[in-house]
Amino acid sequence: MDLDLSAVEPFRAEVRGWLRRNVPAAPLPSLETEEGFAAHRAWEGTLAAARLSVVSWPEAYGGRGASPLEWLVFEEEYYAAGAPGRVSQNGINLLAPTLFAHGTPEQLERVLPPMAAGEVIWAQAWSEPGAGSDLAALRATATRVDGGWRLNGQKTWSSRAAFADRAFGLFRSDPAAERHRGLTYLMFPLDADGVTVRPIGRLDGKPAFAELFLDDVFVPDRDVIGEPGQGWAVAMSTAGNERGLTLRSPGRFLAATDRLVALWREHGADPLLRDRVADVWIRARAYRLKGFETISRTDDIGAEASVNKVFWSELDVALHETALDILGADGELEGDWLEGYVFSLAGPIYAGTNEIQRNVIAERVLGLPREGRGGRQVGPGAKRGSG
Amino acid sequence: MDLDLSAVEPFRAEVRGWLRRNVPAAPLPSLETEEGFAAHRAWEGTLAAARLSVVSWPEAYGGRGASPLEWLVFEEEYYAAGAPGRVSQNGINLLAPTLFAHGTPEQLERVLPPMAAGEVIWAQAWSEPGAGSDLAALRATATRVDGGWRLNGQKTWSSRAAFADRAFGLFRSDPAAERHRGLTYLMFPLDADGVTVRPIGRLDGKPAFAELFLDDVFVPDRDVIGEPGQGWAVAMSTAGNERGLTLRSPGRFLAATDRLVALWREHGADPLLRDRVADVWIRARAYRLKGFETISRTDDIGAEASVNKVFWSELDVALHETALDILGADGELEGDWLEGYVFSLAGPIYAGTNEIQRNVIAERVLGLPREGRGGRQVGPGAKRGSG
Amino acid sequence: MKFVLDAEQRLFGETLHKLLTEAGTPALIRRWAAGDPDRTLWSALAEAGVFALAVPERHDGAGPLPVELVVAMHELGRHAVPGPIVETLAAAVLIDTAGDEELSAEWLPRIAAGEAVVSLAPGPRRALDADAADLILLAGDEELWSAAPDGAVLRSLDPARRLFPVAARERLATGPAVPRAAAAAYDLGVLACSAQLLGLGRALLDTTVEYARTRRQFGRPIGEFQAVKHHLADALTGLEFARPLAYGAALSFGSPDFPRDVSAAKVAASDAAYAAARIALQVHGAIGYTDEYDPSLWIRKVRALRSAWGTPAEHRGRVLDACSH
Amino acid sequence: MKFVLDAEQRLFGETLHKLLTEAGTPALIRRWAAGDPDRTLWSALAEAGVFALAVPERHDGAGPLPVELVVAMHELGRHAVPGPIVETLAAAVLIDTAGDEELSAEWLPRIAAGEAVVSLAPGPRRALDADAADLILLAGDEELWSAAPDGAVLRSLDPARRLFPVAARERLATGPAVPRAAAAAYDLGVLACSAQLLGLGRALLDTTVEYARTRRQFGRPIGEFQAVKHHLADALTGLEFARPLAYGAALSFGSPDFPRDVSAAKVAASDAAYAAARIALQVHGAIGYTDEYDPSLWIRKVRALRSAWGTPAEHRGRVLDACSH
Repeated sequence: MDLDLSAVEPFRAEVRGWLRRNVPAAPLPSLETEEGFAAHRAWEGTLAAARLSVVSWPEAYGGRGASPLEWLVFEEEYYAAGAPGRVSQNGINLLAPTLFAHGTPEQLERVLPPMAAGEVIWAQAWSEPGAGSDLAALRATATRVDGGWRLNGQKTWSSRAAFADRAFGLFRSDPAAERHRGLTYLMFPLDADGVTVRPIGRLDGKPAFAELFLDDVFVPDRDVIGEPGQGWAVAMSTAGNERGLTLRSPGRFLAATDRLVALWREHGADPLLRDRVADVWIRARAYRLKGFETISRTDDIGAEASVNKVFWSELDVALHETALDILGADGELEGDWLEGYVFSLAGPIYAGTNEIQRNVIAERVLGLPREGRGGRQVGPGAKRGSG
Repeated sequence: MDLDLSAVEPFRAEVRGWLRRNVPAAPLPSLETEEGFAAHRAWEGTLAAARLSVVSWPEAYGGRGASPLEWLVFEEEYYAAGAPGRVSQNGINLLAPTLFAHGTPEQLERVLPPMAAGEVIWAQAWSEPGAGSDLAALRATATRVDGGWRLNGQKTWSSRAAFADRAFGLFRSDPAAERHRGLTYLMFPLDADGVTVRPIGRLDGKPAFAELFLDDVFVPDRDVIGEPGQGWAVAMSTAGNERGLTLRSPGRFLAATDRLVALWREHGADPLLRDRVADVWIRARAYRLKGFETISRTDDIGAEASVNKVFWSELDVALHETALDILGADGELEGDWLEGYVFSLAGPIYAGTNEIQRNVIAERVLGLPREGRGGRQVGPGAKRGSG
Repeated sequence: MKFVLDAEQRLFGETLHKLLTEAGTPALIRRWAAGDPDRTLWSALAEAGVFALAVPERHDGAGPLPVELVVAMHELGRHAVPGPIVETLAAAVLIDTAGDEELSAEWLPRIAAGEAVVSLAPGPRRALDADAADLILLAGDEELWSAAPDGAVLRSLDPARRLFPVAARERLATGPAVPRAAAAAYDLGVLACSAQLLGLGRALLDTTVEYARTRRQFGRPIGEFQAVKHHLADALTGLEFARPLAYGAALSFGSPDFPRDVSAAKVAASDAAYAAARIALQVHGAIGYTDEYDPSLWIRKVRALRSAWGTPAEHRGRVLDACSH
Repeated sequence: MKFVLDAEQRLFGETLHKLLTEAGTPALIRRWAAGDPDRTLWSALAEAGVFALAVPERHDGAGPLPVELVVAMHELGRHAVPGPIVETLAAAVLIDTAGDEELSAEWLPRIAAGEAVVSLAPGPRRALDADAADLILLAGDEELWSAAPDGAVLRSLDPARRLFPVAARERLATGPAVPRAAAAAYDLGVLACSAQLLGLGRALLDTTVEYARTRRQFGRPIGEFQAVKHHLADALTGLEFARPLAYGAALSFGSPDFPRDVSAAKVAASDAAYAAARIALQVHGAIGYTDEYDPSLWIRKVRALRSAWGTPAEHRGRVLDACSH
């Protein structure tokens, strides 16, 4: 057992140096606005030019074949430098792992390089109005046609879809099958004929997600991932990634915690708030060390990923609630902390509500019995799968 | 709407004056010890001699016919004076209300005056090893015999039974009936033939409750309360009392909160703990005002009693956890605050766990649907009904 | 002692609830947020007697009636009514208590009649809806000033809360009565804001219970799940115990305990309403997180009001300071 | 970088777990609490190498091995082993670091061999099991003293924690090395106590999960109820994230971050273990509240250790003081 990071220090130094030279001096506009989206897309191109947009991918697709530890270090440096949010994260964190596991060589070569370069920004299309937490209840269809599929139906809570280029999601390809069966995993362009994108404002009014109305949208066979009808199994590899470290790397919280401690000191280091600030610091550090533990393990962490999801999402809320309380009467005013707070509130809801995660922990990690009935015991309605 | 207490000020002044003259200067030994039990029994006699042991009862049974408001005022003064804990409370708060609702005149006259005088101390005998939260699952039997009943079986978590004189509880009188049916409410002496009392130490080792083993214990018909077989309905009137105000009057928390604020100041008024102390003060005051609201209402509070139970039990734990944190490294040492802490930990468990209370609140106050199955949805295993 | 609302008080609340239900506040809130401070509802509230509650009879009011004020603000909170209502009520107390007869005669009858929208800056030098107000008050140490907007609007998480930096313009009164009046106005504003928070929290609880009854996932209403039930039971418990603190504080109006009691009420109301808002968001899932879903307006207002009229920490400090003997 | 235990470290933990399972600690704890500080288990632990972990090789030890020390204390916590074990380990560090060769030669080999039970007073002048110790250490500003019991036993919520007031007896060493040694001993004690708390919490979680699987109410195992599931999931989450802090702190032994890191570990371990204890009590119901049910010994020890070796507030202060630049 050791925490010897000396082998990755040269990589850390390179990343840090590059970021110091390249991170924009002034923050980019919010990526949930049209202007900000364009600026963040351009930033992805800048990152890609330095082969820093997808460090853990193979070189062939724009990465560096970085180890998980190098990726964690990259993330620490990235957020410590105050670099822009990652507008490509849905593609990089959700779609790409699925493609690595189930994609054809042709798909990998066609899809990944433009994703790495920020040329194609991806949105997820999981949830439907009647299928939030209960993803298996989805009803949007993919109908077999010559050379491909026709998509019909409605998707919702599609993060970034207001401005993104393409989307991926699950569709019911066998209308007779129920629940997890008969689903197919497909990719489709958001500017295709038959696609209508209706932006939805989140809590602070910014169009952070959208509804997608699909009316006979044609998708060629080459845009099916994995076998038709096997979409549920294909998607589950993505879900594991979401709940593990990739969705929220420790670096994000370490940097935010440093800012929180600084904010607390700037506002007089109020002893009334000291213990909450200390707890955030301790929890962020615990999350960092847990990350090192996770990448040191050789076994599959499986359902333990749910423990991570509950932890980081509650840490993020606590961190931002503490910041707003430090700001006092100014806490309600527009600004970075308020935007971070609003963003944090989605954490316990999406990618599987924390109620569902706690069921998973109890049943699959602790081995408690399922309810003595057909269905799984789960929590409140919510979307899943947005980034 | 008013909070005009002037009409009860003379009563308050009388109680306060009497307590100032009569409350023992040194605290009595813990009532969970044999010596302390005897001292507390004697104190009940002193109270009774001043007609202050059961102020809300009719004069005929030793009370003063005090109004609910007077009772609240009595409790405020009683705890503010630091008067001894009430060793008779199981009888006064649980059995007596049941007798007033369902007892015969003969029972009232026979049972209540010695209870008021502290001559007979009552223990409850609700729970069984297989019937804690799920009280309807109980199995101890009452078998019809000439002139009465024979009790057999085992009861447990019988508060105060280590030193008490008599007990009351539910027994299955119709072996063919299931769950809430076929139960009978009975009183029996703890020194009767066939009764074995095994004291059980609580968390701090004090024998605060006991197991009762019943082997052909004879109970005459006159000690059945209500109709045989109707025990469940008879007992429910007691349950309502438990969850409402009588089990934990606001006066108890007001006095404890004053001591907490004083403790906090004596220890330097640490700002790190200020908000927790303030919250306890605010919650104790809220509980007082809620009490005034409850007695002002003319309708039955019904399931809303569960809201009170959850509130006071969590307040009591928070109050004592705060006190122990003020004491710091001394918090683990024997003393009044530690004893209060141990006592408070039972609050969320007994008289129906807080998980069950939350189900009751959700289903019967808020109108949320029950689980779509036969059984009620409830919480973890626990005893109920001790005081 | 009878610590429940009487029939008349209950009727007053029901009347306001009906009026506001018919007015359809969500559309009004969105228009207000967009910069259209329509006064139709303001006039209707005045007609129902809301503003008169803080104005004495000799200036055409009916006040002070703090219990009725809590009743009214609870209903206004329940409907998330936009605008500087708490500010106008507090301003009435400020003007009345400052003791300048001319000022009182000029403004109090207009406030009671709903003809004057008044704002003020209770904490930082920021006033709500300053661009829409007929008068903005700023209380200095011994001086009362009128003020004017002094900068662009500051956007709040609650889009209907349009805050403006303000600067003093004209001196209206001086003397030791001014700080006393400012303190009295502050305490009344805190009480009104507490009641508003309770109404907001109650509305969120009711909406969420209804949603949990009807929204189905995994083949059944999500309200059947124990986790949802317990969340909602906790929200109810918080609100049920915060309410008596608000009414108790109203009844101590005029006594030395009033500042302590309104602070206790504000802490409990903020915590209970905020807990209800977080639970509403969690039970609704993504829909509750959207701008276009009406209850999100309530959720945002709760978070904003939590630190308006004094932060919870400030009020906890006031509570303990007051019981220091 | 490989931040998981290696095979040898895991085997060490498993060996201790087996040894302690066979020893049957609940009976030992009750005897210890009754005033019978039997040393059989102490010797067995020494033979397994526990005390050598804090003693350097030149004094017949194998240390310092802070990671293995966390492994060992986790298992000792899991079995709620009574006695001044943390104190003896910390005392070894104190004696070694104080630099008095004679003192070291006298005591360290005996500590490693399990022949010396040593206590000390990390906070107030109170030492655990002072009546059973061969040596009691008391560190003053620049002076190290031996001490002796100075009053009757103070009863703790954990009946196996027998605390005694102590008074200085004989000066053992002087000089600036003493406070440094005392600080090093304190930090190591904090780390050991953190690991002990994690083991206690883990044992309570395991016991409670097993209870929830088998205890039936309302016709089914209570572990089917969502409220029970969520309580236990939260307990697991707390413990899962406290563990890496303890091992991370062990790895920073000798670095300037060590005091900060052990404090962070203690805060997280205290909170996680205390949460596990509260949940264990709530899920068990009345049975968990009884003296005679073995897990109640674990519950009581957790509450006592929460404020031993520094309160959570003291450690939070140390954490923030350390990241003040």
